[in-house]
Amino acid sequence: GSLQGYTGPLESLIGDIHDGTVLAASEANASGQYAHGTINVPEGDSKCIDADAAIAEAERLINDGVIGLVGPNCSGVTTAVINNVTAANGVVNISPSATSPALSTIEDNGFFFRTAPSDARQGQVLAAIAMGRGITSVAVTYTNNDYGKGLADAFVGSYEALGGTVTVNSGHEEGKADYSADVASLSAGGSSVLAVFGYADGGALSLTTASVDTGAFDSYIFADGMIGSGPALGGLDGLSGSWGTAPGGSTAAASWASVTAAAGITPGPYSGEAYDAMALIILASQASTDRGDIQAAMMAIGNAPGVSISAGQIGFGLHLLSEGIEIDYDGATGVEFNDVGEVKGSFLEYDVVGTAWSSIKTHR
Amino acid sequence: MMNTINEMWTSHRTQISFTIMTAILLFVGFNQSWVLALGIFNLSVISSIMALGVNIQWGYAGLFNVGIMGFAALGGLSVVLISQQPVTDAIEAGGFNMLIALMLGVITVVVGVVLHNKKFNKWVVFASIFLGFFAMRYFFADASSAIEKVNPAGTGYLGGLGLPVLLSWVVGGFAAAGVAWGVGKITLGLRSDYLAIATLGISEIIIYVIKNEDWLSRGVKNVTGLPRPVPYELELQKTPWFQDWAHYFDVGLGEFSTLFVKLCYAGIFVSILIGLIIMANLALDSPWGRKVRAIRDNEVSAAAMGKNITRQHLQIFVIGSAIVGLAGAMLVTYNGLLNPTSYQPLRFTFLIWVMVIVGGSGNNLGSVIGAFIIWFLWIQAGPMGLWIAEVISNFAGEQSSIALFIEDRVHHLRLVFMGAIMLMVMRFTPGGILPEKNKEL
Amino acid sequence: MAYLEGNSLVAAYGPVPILHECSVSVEKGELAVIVGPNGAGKSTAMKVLLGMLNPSSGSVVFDGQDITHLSTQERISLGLAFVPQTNNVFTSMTVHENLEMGGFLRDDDISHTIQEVYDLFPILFEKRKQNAGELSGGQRQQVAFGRAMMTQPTVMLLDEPTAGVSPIVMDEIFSNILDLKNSGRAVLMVEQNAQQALNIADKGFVLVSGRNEHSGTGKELIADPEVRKKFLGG
Amino acid sequence: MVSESVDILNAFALLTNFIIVPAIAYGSQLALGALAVTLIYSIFRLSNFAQGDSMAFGTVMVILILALFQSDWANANFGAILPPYEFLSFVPTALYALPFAIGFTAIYLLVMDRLVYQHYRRIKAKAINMCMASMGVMFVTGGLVRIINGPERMTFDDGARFLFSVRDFKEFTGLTQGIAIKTSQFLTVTVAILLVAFLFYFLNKTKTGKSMRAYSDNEDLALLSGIDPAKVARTTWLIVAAFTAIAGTLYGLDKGFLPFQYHQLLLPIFASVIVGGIGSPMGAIVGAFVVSFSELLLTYAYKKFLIFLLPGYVPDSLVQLIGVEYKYAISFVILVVVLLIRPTGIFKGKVV
Amino acid sequence: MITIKNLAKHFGGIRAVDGVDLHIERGSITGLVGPNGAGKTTLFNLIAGLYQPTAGEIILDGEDVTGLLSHQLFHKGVLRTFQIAHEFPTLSVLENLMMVPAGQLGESLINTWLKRKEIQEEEKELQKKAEEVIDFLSISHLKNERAGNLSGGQKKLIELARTMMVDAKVVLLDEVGAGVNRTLLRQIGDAILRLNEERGYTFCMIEHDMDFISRLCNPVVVLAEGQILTTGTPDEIKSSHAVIDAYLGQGIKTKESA
Ligand SMILES: Nc1ncnc2c1ncn2[C@@H]1O[C@H](COP(=O)(O)OP(=O)(O)OP(=O)(O)O)[C@@H](O)[C@H]1O
Ligand SMILES: Nc1ncnc2c1ncn2[C@@H]1O[C@H](COP(=O)(O)OP(=O)(O)OP(=O)(O)O)[C@@H](O)[C@H]1O
Ligand SMILES: [Mg+2]
Ligand SMILES: [Mg+2]
Repeated sequence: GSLQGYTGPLESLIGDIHDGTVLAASEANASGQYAHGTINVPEGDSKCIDADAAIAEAERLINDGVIGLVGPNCSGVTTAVINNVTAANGVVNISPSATSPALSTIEDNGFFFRTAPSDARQGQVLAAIAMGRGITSVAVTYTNNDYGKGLADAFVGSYEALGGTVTVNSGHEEGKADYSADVASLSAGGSSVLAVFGYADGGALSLTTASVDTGAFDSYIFADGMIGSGPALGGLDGLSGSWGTAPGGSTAAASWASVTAAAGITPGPYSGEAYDAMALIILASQASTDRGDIQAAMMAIGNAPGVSISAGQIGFGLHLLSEGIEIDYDGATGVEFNDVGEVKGSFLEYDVVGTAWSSIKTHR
Repeated sequence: MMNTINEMWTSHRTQISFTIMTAILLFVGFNQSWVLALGIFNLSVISSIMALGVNIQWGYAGLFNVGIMGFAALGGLSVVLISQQPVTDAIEAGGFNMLIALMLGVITVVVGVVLHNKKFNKWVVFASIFLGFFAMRYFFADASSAIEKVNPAGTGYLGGLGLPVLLSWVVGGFAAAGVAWGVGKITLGLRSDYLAIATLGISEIIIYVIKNEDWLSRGVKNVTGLPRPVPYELELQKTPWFQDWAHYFDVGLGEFSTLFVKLCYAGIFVSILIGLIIMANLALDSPWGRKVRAIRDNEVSAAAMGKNITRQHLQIFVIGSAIVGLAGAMLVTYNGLLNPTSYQPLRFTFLIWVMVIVGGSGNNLGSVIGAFIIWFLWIQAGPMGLWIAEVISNFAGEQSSIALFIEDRVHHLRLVFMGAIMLMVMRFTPGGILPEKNKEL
Repeated sequence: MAYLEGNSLVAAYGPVPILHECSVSVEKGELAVIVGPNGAGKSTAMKVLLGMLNPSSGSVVFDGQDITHLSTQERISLGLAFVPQTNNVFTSMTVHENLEMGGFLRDDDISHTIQEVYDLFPILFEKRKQNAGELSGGQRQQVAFGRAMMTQPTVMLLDEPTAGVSPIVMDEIFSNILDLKNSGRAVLMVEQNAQQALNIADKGFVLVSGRNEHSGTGKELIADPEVRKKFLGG
Repeated sequence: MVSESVDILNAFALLTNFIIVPAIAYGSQLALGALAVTLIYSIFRLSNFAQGDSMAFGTVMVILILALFQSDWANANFGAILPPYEFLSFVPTALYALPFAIGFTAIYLLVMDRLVYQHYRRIKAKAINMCMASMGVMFVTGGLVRIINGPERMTFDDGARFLFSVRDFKEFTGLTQGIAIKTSQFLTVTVAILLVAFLFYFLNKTKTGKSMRAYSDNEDLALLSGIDPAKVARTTWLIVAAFTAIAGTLYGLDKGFLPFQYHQLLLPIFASVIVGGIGSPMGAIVGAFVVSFSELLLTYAYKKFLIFLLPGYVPDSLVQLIGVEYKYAISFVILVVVLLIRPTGIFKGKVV
Repeated sequence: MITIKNLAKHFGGIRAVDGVDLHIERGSITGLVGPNGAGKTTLFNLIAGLYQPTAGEIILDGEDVTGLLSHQLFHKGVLRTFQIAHEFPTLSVLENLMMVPAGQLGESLINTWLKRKEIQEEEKELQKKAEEVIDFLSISHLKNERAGNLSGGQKKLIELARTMMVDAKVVLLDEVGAGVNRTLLRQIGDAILRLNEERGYTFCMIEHDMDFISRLCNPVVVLAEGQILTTGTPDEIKSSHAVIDAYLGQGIKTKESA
């Protein structure tokens, strides 16, 4: 099953995530190696911010007999779904994009996994790079939800520990009509660098655009939510000198690029994670579609030892599994779970060159 | 034939509509799943209670409250503050200063009001409030940052009192009532749309406070794992008697535990709903109700007949809001989490309004049926959209461009669907499904 | 066949009929008055003539043409004008705009007619820039009457035009109605000031519970002791 | 001495760049939507919840028309005018498509009126029922917008982006603080002024306009005066369509097109209308500016401004009245306060 | 009973009531006449607390009641009717009357749950009283009709009927006669006289029907342009030239006859 925020504030990101899941499922189907016939992926709409609707949808999907759930996306409803549905019903629930640090410690009975790394780690990475680049004072704006706030907390914590100054640290709401007030008060702190922790086509983009237009900051720091495919922030000019990080940089990335190229889609934020999430469920259910067994198999399949499987090799992986050979799924993002079922993740550092992203370095 | 159906409908609206709704839920139960049906049922009951509160305000008194979301959120916040376990570290870190800050706040307000009432120069009043505010601010800033620094990823807030969760529902009602009283005192002089925007504004303010005052509510980081008035599924699954039962009914343990928990909730919710409806109907069908309807009909004339309009409006505003607060607390308990970002006007204010109007404003049972129908649509419009997409692609061929196009956009079809059905229901039942008797359309 | 007539009208708002086979009519150059107790159906009969309420049986004939199924709008463009009993001014528009709206359908210059109305009711000229909603009860009646005059109708239907106006203005209104009639128009009016109205009327209808109880010339009705006692208050 | 007066200039340049220009632009954007809402309200007694989504619809129509002339639909950037017509690009291309988009929007709104609202007018339903019906229309319109064009963000390639940019300004004046004015901002303000003047003239001076007011005042009496309700409805929706499509497009030019964001515009638009006095065109405009300025002025951190203004003085806090997180809350506080002082809005609006 | 001193009400530049001194005697039936727009209704609205005066004061039984709100004045015994009927449209005719008396047990919310019995008794009493009033106005066939569906004249009767539901000190009647059938109006006049004589009600009434005024009222006060023109017995008023010019007129004239 696929439970995503098709409508609601994240609706515009979901297209890419959806593509990722579909790609994995169709690859498995095309290989003909799946032991239980064709894979069907019923879809549910989590609305991203409507916990009641998300729970109802999750219940519906589970009663439709899905063997596992990919999703939801937003950390808030993810928590609701884990608490109310998946943990209680013993269904594996693997989110491609919920990055809130709080999810690491949730009581999930071992049924919750995620292929997106926790933000706690990214905050440290960003802070270290910033200090390394000699940036000693920044203003921070984050999208006012658990993702943005969590990431900002992590970043500010490590940055200040490293000796940096945060002049202003404030949240912005999604989907508002105007962000010039945010820009005005952020710029008044006097720092010339702004760290933007938000969504590439949400409020953060509007905010960054307004900021660039008024010349409020010289350069910007972006976190994963802001870095996608295509030109940087829709081709906004005036970003040169800015940089950011996003999960990636594993050896697996090349395989993902060729998979998407072959399928003719442009990968977007979290689409690789979504692909991996779906692939993991498929692989883990090769032996048995019992929900409990799937959970038991997840860790073994995601982690070493075993034959490394990268994106585009789902069929091969299925084949190996049916032969009884152990695999280590790396997929599109180099999946490796820690003991609470989260990927550790590595991060790629990007520079904005002209209007394009250019990756320069990997941080593990 | 058409005529007899029509007559049946007009004379037995209530029975017929409730029968149909039950049938639909049973259908969902048999064909999709009982867990889903019960889930829809429970949420519908909670929505009914919220809609009832709104109906009391609008249907009885014509008060256009568009701040439902805020009162529901207050109920939700009460659950956290009453029933969560206290975070001792945080209290040690900043609890004392916070207490001082809050007390200073209260003192400032009281002093301000007293000075104002004693007709002191307004600059004196202003200065004292100003001073009080900064004194409060001083302690407050320290306290809140100290509290928020305590394990921000896990807690970072004060926690609650650790009292029973059912008590928090009552407190939720009272909290909403208290705020409604203050709001009403200030804004009830405003008419219709103006009152609407004022209440809308106040509800936004409440949400912003809950979102941004992390020390109080953990802000956007959500509070999860709230206590329940009913047993936990995982524990049930471990008890032998429960396993026996599941075996006896021949239902999977997981599903059976979920069902059981939902049934327990359903029992609690339904008894509250029935109690409220009985009380509301008794009140409406009495001289009190007559007075209230008269005021709604013509305020100038009611005032000339000696009725105190402002006081009556305030009473109704407070009661309605308290009921919304209660429902808000129930909802948060049911979900087990307080998620401030989920408080969106569309979901918590406008959807409830649609329920009231579709059901028939002024009629308490109407609010119930409205809540059931609209919530059902809200949940099932998605699957219906998917189903339509499937039909189309069967019809036009799996790979035809139209099928692909629809397939791609199917999730937006639900919006169209939801809207279209809503429009249809309203069109064919002017005045609502169960209109108030003697009501102007 | 009269210029405007309603024949055996039966009409209802809900299940119970209000009008039972009620007939009224008026000729060109004639003033007809409808009187009767409160709730007799007088206003209802007017509404049916105007097409604001559809009769379940009976017909409305205007100038030899059956207009029973025409809409209100079409009847207005045929030359009917109506002053309702209540809600008869545009409260949020100025007095002047109210009069302009009266002349909405006319393509010629309406300033002349507006001046006539102002001459007739000087108070309206003083208040021309004030919103009609701020006027006193009697002033509103004058605006309502003036608005109907603006259309220069061939048939004028009036529902209690003198309710709430002072005696002096009542005289003005009645004399204007006589002028209208003398200039060859048909005037049909409901009045509770029945004495005065019947005095100047060419014919009268007494409506009771939606039925024609009496009819005759104005003088005949005044002279009828039963009518006097039951409906004219003396 | 010299540097001091330059610093004062800098201070005001700062204020202009970060507060005045954005607030005026945002205010005008709101005002255009608010005019449509207030017009619909005053004619039909309808609080139109579908306004934000209708604006999105109008903008989608512009996008579709532009897309017809460009193959580059998927790539989200519109309006690059191809040679040999580049001389046309002194205004954003979207404006060329606008008249047609207005036409399509008008058709859509008229269809909705026919399917939905007409019925409620005929049965003389209460205002609230119509208002709920508009919520149904909101869902449908929102769905259609996303079905036609997807939920993703699109940006217009809007010709010359800046009237002058921060760098231009700095070079020209030699100040350290710059001011930027975007073409779209300038356009929005101009159009808003023109449209409000038009609406004012239309409603108060023309016969059609007056008949529309008469209809909204007392429908029965309007009928008795020979006013054609169908025509009033048609005219109203035509004007509304024009306002809606224009408002949507101008907003999109400045801030990009995102259906969810358009939907969310509803709240500030309503706030503007009501604070200004519902039903009053002038009120809609003033209300919009009250909303936009209150957001900016109250949450601005005046530290930098004060440093320029009072040389030698460096405040150790940000000098901010209230955190920017609360900016929407604050603008609502302002609304409530305004309403308490003037209970029917600044321009004495209608009360139902 | 009621003494009004130098009362004024201005709407912007319009002086609707402009310095009125008036004394309403206990037990009298005072008539208030005057041209349209003289300020009669505005004066009533001031006395009944719907408007706040621009200047002046109102004294009721020696107590200054200036600035009290209408519901407070009701409890002090000031009742009024409206020129443009203000019925409660969705209430039945009976309910329109039964809601009037103050201090009903069942008007308190708590009682509606706890004292069902007592409330029922009280309701019976009220209903009996309301039915008497309705009977008297010969509209008993309408008692369960929604007031919104009544005819124009019937609504005016409801206005009057409501004042008969309680014992008032002073009743302000604003053109109860306009639109009411003359035969019925005669009976209403009888009732007013009876209430006045038997129960000592004080009335103050605005009316344009001089016959009605002459039959009931003494004194008659003539208001014009916000000020008092004259005061006197009906006969004095009818023969006053000033009143004839400003208010009564000379009878119907037409263009032809002129
Ligand atoms: N709210 C208002 N705003 C402006 N002017 C008003 C308002 N109410 C009344 N007036 C004006 O005050 C004057 C007195 O009005 P009032 O209603 O008291 O007259 P009246 O003596 O009762 O007349 P009538 O016999 O026609 O009922 C009128 O000229 C009217 O236009
Ligand atoms: N909209 C309505 N719905 C239902 N019944 C109505 C409606 N309007 C009037 N009635 C009823 O129809 C009857 C006749 O009303 P109508 O207004 O025609 O009386 P009328 O003769 O004009 O009386 P009046 O002299 O009091 O104006 C009344 O008994 C009234 O109750
Ligand atoms: Mg009548
Ligand atoms: Mg009057």
